[in-house]
Amino acid sequence: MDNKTLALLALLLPFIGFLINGLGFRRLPKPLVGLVAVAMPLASFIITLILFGKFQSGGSKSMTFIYANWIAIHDITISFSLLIDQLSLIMLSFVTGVGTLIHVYSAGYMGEDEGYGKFMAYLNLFMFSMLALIMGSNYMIMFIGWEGVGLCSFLLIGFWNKNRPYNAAAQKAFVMNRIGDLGLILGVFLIFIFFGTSEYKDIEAFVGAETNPYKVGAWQVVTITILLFVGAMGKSAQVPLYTWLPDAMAGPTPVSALIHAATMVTAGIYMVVRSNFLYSLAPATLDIVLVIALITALLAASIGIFQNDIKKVLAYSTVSQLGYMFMALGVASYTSGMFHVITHAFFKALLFLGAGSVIHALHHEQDIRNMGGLRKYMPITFITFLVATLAISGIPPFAGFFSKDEILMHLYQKSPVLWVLGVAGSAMTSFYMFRLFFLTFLGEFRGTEEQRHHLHESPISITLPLMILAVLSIGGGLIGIPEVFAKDANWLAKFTAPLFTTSQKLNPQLFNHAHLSHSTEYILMGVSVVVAIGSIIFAYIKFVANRTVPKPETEQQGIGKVLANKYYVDELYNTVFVKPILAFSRFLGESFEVFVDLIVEGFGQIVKGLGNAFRKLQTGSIGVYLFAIVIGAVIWIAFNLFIYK
Amino acid sequence: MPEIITKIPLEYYIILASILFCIGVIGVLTRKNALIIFMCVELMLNAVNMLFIAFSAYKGDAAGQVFVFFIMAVAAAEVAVGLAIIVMIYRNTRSVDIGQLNKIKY
Amino acid sequence: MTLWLVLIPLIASLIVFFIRNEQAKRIALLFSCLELILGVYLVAQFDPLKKLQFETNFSWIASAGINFHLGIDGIGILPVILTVLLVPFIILSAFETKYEKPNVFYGLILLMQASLVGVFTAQGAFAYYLFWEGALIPVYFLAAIWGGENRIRVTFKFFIYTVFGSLLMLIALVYMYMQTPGSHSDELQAFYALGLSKNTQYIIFIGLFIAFAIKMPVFPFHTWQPDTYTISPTPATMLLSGIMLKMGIYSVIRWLLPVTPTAVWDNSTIVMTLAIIGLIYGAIIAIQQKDIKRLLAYSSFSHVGLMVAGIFAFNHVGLQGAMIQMLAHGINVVGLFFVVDIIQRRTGTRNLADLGGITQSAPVLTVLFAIIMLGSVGLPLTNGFVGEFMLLIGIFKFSYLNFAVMPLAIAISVGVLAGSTLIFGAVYMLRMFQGVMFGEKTLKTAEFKDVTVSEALVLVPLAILVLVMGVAPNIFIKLSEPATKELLDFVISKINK
Amino acid sequence: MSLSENLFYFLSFLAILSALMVVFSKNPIHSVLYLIIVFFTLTGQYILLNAQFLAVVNIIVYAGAIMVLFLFVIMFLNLKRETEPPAKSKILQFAAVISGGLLLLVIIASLRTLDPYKIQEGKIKGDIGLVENLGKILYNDFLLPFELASILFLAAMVGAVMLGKREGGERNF
Amino acid sequence: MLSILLLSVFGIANLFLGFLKNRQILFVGAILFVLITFGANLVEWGNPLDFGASINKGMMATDKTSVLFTAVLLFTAFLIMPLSQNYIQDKEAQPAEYYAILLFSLVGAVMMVSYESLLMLFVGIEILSISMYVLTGANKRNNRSNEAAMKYFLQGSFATGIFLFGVALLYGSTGGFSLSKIQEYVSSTPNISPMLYLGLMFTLVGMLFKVSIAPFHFWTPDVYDGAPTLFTTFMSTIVKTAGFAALFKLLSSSFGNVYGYWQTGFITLSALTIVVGNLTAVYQQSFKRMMAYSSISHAGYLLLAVTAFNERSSSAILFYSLSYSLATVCAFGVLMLVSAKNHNEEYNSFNGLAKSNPFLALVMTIAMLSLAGIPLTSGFFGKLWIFISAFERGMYWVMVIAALMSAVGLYYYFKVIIAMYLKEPHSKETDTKIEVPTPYIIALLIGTILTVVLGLLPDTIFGLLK
Repeated sequence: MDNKTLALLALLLPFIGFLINGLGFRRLPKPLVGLVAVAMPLASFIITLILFGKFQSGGSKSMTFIYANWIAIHDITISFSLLIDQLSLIMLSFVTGVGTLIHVYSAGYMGEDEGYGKFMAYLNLFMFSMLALIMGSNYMIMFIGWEGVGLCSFLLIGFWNKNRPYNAAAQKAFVMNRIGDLGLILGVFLIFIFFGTSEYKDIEAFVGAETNPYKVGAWQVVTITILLFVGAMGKSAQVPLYTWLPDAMAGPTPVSALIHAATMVTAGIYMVVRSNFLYSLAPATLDIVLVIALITALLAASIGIFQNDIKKVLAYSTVSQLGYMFMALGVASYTSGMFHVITHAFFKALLFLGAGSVIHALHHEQDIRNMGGLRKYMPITFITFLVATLAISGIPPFAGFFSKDEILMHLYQKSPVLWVLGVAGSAMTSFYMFRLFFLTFLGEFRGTEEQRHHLHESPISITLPLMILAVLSIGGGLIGIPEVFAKDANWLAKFTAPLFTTSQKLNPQLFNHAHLSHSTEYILMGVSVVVAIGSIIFAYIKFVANRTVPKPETEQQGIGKVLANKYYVDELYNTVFVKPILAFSRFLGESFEVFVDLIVEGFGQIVKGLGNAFRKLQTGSIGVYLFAIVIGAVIWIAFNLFIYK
Repeated sequence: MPEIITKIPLEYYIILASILFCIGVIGVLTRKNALIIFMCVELMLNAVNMLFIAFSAYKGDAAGQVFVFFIMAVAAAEVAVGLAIIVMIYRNTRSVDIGQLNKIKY
Repeated sequence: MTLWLVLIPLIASLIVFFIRNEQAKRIALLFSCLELILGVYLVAQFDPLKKLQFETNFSWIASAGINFHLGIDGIGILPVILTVLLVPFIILSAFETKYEKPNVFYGLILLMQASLVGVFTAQGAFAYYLFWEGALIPVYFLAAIWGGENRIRVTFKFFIYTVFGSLLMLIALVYMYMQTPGSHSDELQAFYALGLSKNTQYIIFIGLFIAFAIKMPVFPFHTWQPDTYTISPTPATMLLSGIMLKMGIYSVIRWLLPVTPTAVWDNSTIVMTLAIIGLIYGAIIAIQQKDIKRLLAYSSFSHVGLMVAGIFAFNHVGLQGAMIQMLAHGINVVGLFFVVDIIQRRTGTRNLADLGGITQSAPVLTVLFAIIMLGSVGLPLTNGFVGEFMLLIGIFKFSYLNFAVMPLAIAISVGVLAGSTLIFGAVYMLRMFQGVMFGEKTLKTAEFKDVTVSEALVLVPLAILVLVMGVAPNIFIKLSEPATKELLDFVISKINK
Repeated sequence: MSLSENLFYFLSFLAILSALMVVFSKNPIHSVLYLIIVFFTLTGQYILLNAQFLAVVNIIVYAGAIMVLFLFVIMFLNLKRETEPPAKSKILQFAAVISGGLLLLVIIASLRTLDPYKIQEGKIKGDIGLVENLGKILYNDFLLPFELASILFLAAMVGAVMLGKREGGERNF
Repeated sequence: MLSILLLSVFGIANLFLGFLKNRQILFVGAILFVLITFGANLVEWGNPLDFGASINKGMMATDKTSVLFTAVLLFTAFLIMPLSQNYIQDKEAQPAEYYAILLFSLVGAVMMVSYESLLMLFVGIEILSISMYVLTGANKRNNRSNEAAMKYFLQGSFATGIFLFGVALLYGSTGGFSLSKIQEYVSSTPNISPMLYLGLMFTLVGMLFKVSIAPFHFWTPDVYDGAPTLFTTFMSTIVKTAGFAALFKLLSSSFGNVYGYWQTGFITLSALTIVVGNLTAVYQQSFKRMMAYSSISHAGYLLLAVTAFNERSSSAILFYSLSYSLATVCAFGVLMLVSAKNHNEEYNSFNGLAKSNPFLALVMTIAMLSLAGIPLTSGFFGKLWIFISAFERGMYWVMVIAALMSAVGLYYYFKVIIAMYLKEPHSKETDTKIEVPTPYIIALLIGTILTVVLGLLPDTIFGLLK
């Protein structure tokens, strides 16, 4: 099979899986459902590997496959076409890889749910959308995937649809995503207007050419990139559009792992990296990205400290980590952003799956205050969770250390202040992550007797993915070993370098940093590791040694209260946007419509009024009628007399 | 040729006829007795006759007089019908007051 | 050939009127399918690159130079497809409900179809007007006789209001007819050839636009619409929103743009403002509606705003987008209203508060509903997206290219406002979907049967169409593209003159 | 002033006066009588204008037949001053007079610009009003309307009989 | 010419038929007479019979226009005659007289559409009017009928006076009263005498009164309302058609050259009439009275056609009168049946008619649609033709008023349709089916079918006067 068919297959197989399970989910036997659902992403993963091999052997040239025209009118042509290059391959590999693992996990996790087949079908549909997002060769195909993953997110968050609050969360996610999508599509419109196409490669060629009218800082490009970034804000949960992500934890845990941690939420980063040639042309946008990312990272991290719901903590940590990734992009360090995306996918998926395992064991108990001491009961979960926690906290040699460190280093290159803030966030991260870890796995069990009675390690289909992901969380960093440790060992940077050649050509000084000496780098690394370890120790003292159990969110005081209530952002949005719109809707629907209706009703009333008035003229008296004749005649004659002398 | 047309201008006849006509109109408008109103209509018709005959005489054209003849005939027919209607109404309402004929209105 | 498209339903309606039992509906369905077959045949024969095809042309009122001229071209083909396609579904959708006097009911539907096809194929002003009004009477009776609460008042208002508009249109048409040279002609092409002065164009524009604006409806001429949609029996609602609404949009493209280009150009900003106000207005009101039919009515109103704005964007994408969206919106609303009908028939209510949990007993319905709903929300790979995308980009382009001051800022503001339909659409449609299908079962939804065969026969093809049009919109774009391009070039050349 | 002139002025004055009396007298019988005077004055005018035949017809048809019919009906219905309907309010009467006056005013005003009529001497013959002359015209040029007038009479006759006829059980008066 | 003779003879014959005790013969005879006359009239289409020339002497024209208008009048009469069936059964009615007077009045009407001399016009108007005075009061015991007759008679004779005064002045200024003579004077005299203008005004006031143009329309609603419905039908169709034909004939054959003089007034009057007629009709409870006001508004539209005054006007008036007559006959026909059963002429007596008598409801619906000017009925093309001819004259703002008022018209016409189709009958009693006599069925069917056919193929009529 040639590459074109392979690429299409990689994309379509999950969709076929979706169709099979979706159309037959009530009739197919459960094992078959699981088999189909797992086999499809697995096949995609294998095809990805094949493609990877072919790509490498074929001289690493990017490949565009056009299958058909989608929308074609004379000045706008959009085709169904896929692009295979370094970026899509990397994304593909970990999306299909992690995706397969999570499918396996889900087969175990959701096995008893009555909507099992439906769930697996949705997951497959999500895989398809995500692949379309990654593989599309133009912004419109990406947009298909972009909206598709939003839909799947909606469907999966509200998977237990009997529960109205879950539905509300699903709707919130979809709507917030749509707000971002609107920005994105407006950006795409501008791309159409300025470049006449939406194909990445064509645009890249356009801006890379000598004739390119848009120089660095061109307002057109700045506008485009800002609009695109709005899309990224929605999808990747950046301030101010991040509030849906914590609520999205209403969905089943594998969903949180797959969609709301590992893959979908990183679409924004993918999109920015994909458009790097545009972003490099717009340093102003990059600064905006940086600021927003920084705010997001710190805000989410600080909120995470006071959350008691295991998934909520992880959710805020996701938001915060996404902030880190965008920070990397903000300083034009696209590779390190991607790097963190990958490592984050590993360890965050692991964390969520571990959390899922815990929740599974505790029968849907999610409050960490009611956990504790699970180490004895669930050893595999415990160990893998510890690995992931260490990874996210940036403790060497776990994967997170390498990627996060690279980002911090680039921040330092930009400005030491940024680095300080980054490290502060990192400290918070390790604190709340270990707070979570300690409260869950160490100490005494604080749940009910019944729960304790049922505690058990999860089955193999759940623990296997945990173990694989744990391995990846440990070793994942190897793809991007920094220069300091080994010369030319940063495979990722080397591999992705061709993606950024245009950017570097267009705006060289964006990439021209003062070179850091090795000693500085060591110091920076050391400090961040020390800070992380420090906060771990602090957490240990507080939650293990002192056996503190956090207060419920509602009883927090002072700053804690603000943080526990997530800075009241939801309330703020409610007051500023939701409630006024609802009130306005009621006003329009109930009062203003009546007013508008006056155009018609008023006319009717006038007609009726006049009709009544004229009716009164018809008095029934002959005398009056005769008068009318005479006076009418007199007026008419007099009128003509005046006009015609 | 009648002597009068050399002495009296045609305009005098027109004015006379107009005055009579307007008196007839005033009568129609002021009175409430159906019969009187009808009589005033006859007065108007007579003014018209007057006018026709004057024109006929001053122009030396007999056609105008023929028209008057027709007007008289029609007037007679109208009177017959009109009086029949008045009588019919009187039978039912014992009144010739048109002021009472306002049951059909609006 | 085109004449048969009008005659088949006309004859069918006469036949159906005389069949005074339940058989009427089967005969009606049969004939509408026959019409569909003819329609499909014509579409297959249709050559987008040629101008008018399958013409029927005979002298009608010779003393006034008026011909009865029908024909299909690239502008008319999509609405014709829509009409012949939807009516069988609409008839089928009524099968499960028992209507009093079925012969009249189905006869009126067919009569309506004949008129609608006539409107979309008429090439002369008076034949067009004849069909235009001819479409109104049947739907009025459908709504008024079989309608719900308050039907007399509501339908009467609808009727008077729309006729008021069409009278203005009649005056404008007569006025144009009088402007044609020689012994006058009411041919569309003769109207196109007119070189009207600016003032004349303004007068005609006002007359025509108000008529179309009431029909579509455009804010603030819409107040008849939510009530009428709500009280009408569902097949009538489908006809109203699925096809009749497109009469207005089609007419704007066909009769307003090329005849009064300068006036349209000068007023495009105003109209677009009204349209965008309407689309936001309708969407915002839809958010809080409790009655799902009413919610859909407002959503329909909101969508129309986008289409109108797209037409007045004066560019190819926008115009073509409106054409596609006409088709897409027709399919979507018919599907959605049918779902509402099914729900109402089973539960006896349309109130969101009384509904919920239907998905638990009706998974198939849920899936079909979801697909059509997503089409309406404009998810990529559904039909709604293609149209909305083209419309939005058209509007965006227009506002970017036509403002001297801060074009980009204005374009983005306009884009955000018009694009808010994506957001609000998601809000109210999802709210409705979740409210109806999800949550715990209520008293009224406790016993809910999944779709029956005849219902599936309607919903499944519609859902498939939603997807097919989303994946392969080019089939439809190709049909009308050369014609819209030519029309637009013609209009622009006239403006520049 | 010649006799005919004097006669014209006298007859005109009398006609206007009697016409006013027709309008303003309270007793219907008086009105009828005044109207007859008007007819007689007009007959005088006709004679002055050499319309001898019409003068005779006027007396016979109008004063003789029509007015007698009126009188007859008045007697028949026993209408007198007391049965006279209450007069219209003063304002209405005033308004009626005003509007009648206005009518006269516009007539006169319209004719203000009328050129004085010039008599074409040779054309005018004095015998046009004679029976023979009129008869010739009537039975030649106006034969059709003359015949059709019979239809008018027939219709009026049938109608009058139909309306005036006493139905069974109906009181006479 | 032929039709006048036949009608006169038949009228007298009908009086004699009255001596027979069998009223059915009378009924059939009357219908036959009208039908024969109708056929005879068509014989004269294109080739006027020359036997009339010896007595005609330029008093009457037998051109295409007059033949067509005569045909319309006779056809309308033919449709109305069958509706008189209930008088055959009514003991108190005097059908022989009714039919005779109707036939005589048709003579007057025919004279009005084919006159060539104002004398003929005058006699024609009077024949028609006197017949109508009588027929209005035909229901002798009914006070409303009496009152209507009196109102009609007093105002009608007053208007006749005004009309005659005008004719006298015309005679004075032009020296004749044949249309050709007046035309000659108007077109050849450089300084038209002010007397002519004044005479024209008075003449027109008299004629506008007959066709009920505001502000001379006040008699119309009361008289239509009070008169027996059969004769209301006759009045609102035949009198109106004849009146407008006469008016247009007068203006077109004699006063075309002074168009400017009367045009402005006519525009105003037609606008006023349309507004008053339509708006007042909105408030009515009684269907019959509504029809009276609607007839006023239709007079306004017809006057627009007259005002437009171009080659299209005459066919516009012809077509409009025909379609209006057809619809009106149908509407009144149904009303007569319904009111005979419900003893009520209000809208609500139509409630639920569609259920009990779908045929009558359909006839009424089509009639109303035609009156409202909805396409696919002849009323639409009537209005359209008037609009077109008015547009040729550039009377734009009146057009807008006319169109707006058409929308208002829709309101009251549709109230009947709503009552028939959408409302429930008040009581069981009114819910029963109405027996429709065969003559009614025939007349209503012909009227309805023609309305629709003319709505589809208007050129059958338009083409005739091309």
